[in-house]
Amino acid sequence: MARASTPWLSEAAAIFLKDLRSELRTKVAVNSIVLFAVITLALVSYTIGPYRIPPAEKPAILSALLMIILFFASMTGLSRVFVKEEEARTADTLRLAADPQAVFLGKLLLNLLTMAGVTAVVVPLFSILMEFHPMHICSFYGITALGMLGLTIASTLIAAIISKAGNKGALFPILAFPILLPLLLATADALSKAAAWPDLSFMGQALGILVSYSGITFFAGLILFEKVWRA
Amino acid sequence: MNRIAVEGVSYAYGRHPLLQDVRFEARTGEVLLVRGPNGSGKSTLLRLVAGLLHRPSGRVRFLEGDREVPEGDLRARLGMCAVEQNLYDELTALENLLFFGRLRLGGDCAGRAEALLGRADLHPHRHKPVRSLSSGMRQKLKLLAAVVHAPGFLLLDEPGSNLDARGMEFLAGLVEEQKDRGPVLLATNDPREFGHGTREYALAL
Amino acid sequence: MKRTHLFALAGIVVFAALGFWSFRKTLTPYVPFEQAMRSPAVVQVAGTLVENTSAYTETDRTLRFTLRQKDGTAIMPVTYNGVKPSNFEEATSIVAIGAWDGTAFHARQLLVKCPSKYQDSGTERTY
Amino acid sequence: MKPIVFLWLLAVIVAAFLWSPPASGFVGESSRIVFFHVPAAWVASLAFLISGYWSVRFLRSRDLEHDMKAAVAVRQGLLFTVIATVSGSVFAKVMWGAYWNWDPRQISITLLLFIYAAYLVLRQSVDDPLRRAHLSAVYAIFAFITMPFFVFVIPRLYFSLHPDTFINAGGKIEMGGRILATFLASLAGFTALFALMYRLECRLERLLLAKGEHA
Repeated sequence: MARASTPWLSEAAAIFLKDLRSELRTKVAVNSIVLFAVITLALVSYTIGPYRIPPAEKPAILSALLMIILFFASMTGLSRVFVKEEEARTADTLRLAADPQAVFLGKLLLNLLTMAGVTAVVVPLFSILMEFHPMHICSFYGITALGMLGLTIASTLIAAIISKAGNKGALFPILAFPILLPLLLATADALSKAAAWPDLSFMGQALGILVSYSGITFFAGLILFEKVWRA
Repeated sequence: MNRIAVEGVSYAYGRHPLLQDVRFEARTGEVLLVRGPNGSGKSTLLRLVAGLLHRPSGRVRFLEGDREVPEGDLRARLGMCAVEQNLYDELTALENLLFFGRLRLGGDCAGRAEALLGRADLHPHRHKPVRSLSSGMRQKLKLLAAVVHAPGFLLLDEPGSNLDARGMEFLAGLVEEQKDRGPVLLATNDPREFGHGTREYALAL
Repeated sequence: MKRTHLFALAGIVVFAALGFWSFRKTLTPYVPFEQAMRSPAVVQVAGTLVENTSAYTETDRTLRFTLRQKDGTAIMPVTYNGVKPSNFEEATSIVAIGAWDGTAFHARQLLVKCPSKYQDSGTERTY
Repeated sequence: MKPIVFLWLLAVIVAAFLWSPPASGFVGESSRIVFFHVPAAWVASLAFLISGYWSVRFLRSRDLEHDMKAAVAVRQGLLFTVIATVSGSVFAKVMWGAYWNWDPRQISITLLLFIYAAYLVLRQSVDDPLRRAHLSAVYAIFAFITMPFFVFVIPRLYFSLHPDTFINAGGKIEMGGRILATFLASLAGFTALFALMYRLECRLERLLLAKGEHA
């Protein structure tokens, strides 16, 4: 049965489906992220609430709060794709069988799906509880989606790194924070503009920044992941 | 004719040298028994051969005839079963086999997987999650996962652990069949497995 | 493997170009006056003082002046409650953070940048 | 080599405080900070560039010596970053009335502190030297790749009171006479000091590496 290695897109799909099946049976990652986000959101609602913030400040402050909530919530679950493999000692089995790039892509796809689910729950809930009514709804959700895309790509590579180190839980946000900071700032800024700006003139630049962050981190991750996976 | 050529591989944990200048060659039809006391580096040697550990010196070549298997193709040619390499607990026995088969072959291997499950007396349990299988069943399933793609090279680290008499028979059949396909490296200290060996490589502490 | 690397490097270059292209424009946090006057949100504007427009009333401690956008295309009235910055008239640039309230830009914070150069100050040493 | 560098730096200190005049537009003598603050920031950037270089080299060679060189550069870069941060915030207190006012440059330097502090924490969390070297090299490179975003994003979000860098937007050097001479001498002195310290610590680490201790 000697044959060349499989096309890695179909391999990535196999890994994605395998992880999706595990995740659907346990739902650990998505539950922990959603619950963490909802808890922080509840805390924000109790302590600040929708009416303490003067209307003029609302777009900027609420956009920043939303990014902070999503950042910390994602840090509770996105590392699971790799940490679980190391802890269950399945990582070596997978390493021997799969192409590293396909592993990265498959795990990334699962994390993207997880974060899409989390965003779909958390952002509307945030808007309702904090009385946050963005002026340009479509742009607002589009920017959120792009921001989460970049966050997930960069976090997935960091997750691979921390899965091989000790003290994983604390290490994840420590390593991810400086990498994600420019993205989080740019997203929060674009969100606040989508919330209150009179026109959409800012969108071109916001899209450019977010798309190029995602693109660069994706391709860099594709190259660098192999070094981590085999480390 | 497949060959595994280990050429001058050394390894050290920090300052403590574990393996020094290991050299051997194993070819189709051979089962090379790697023996040595606990801590002599049997598992480490197999991990070095498989490329799971970075080799600081020396090299390992996998040859099909005179052609060396490129590193990227190795995962379709090599199978390995070791104590610290687990299957996915929450997936069923069959799902595990299909997953690893698909990764390594790129296609569907349902027929072969079902047949293998039958040979290992695991067919009735194929839809149970691995978590719920006994340790012996799990060991047999790991062996199946290592050969689901009919590899040209096979590495076995303590393959008989947790196996009963019937399980050992199954293992013997597997090794017998595999050695016609390519060389087998078998690391063990279990006398029940010594019979498989056609040659021996002894590691000293 | 080498091919994937080349492919990925090409991807990085393409997206870096995209990023650079979208950053080419404004490298400032400041909002054009025209936009500030249409949005109720807190924004930052920057400009220079239009000469002889600043007036300070001691009673309600309010500073009123007109700000001219850096490119000179727009002016906007600004009000500020608080102590008038000491070097206000010599400022090379004034930054105001606040929001448009319908009639004037109400600044919560004023930042005044004065000229500074690493030139020998010679006789005019200031202490 | 060592005595020359020390004498040179001594001369720079004397020149910075006694020979060079204060610059206009600054409160009191505060402009003299430029002789120490800017070279420290320059050396920090240089050190991080060096660590990036050795990280890439390591991933190609897997030579632990290259990893060691990257780690030493980060540790020393962090030291000079702290010097630049502290001297900068003293200047901020004198000029703007607060030690910390979230100037874009202050924000940028905190990012460097965060990245390289995280880098060192990562190194402490991995026992196996080869694995540690791989993980930290990948992290350093990944951080390096995302840094330009920060450089571009920050000035769009915050306003700056920071004096123009001495080569301003127009591309001409806005520094004159004795100030420029002292400044350049200090830049050279700091760079030489860093080269000395870097080589010394690399020698120490090489000895530890040979003894089989930590890298």
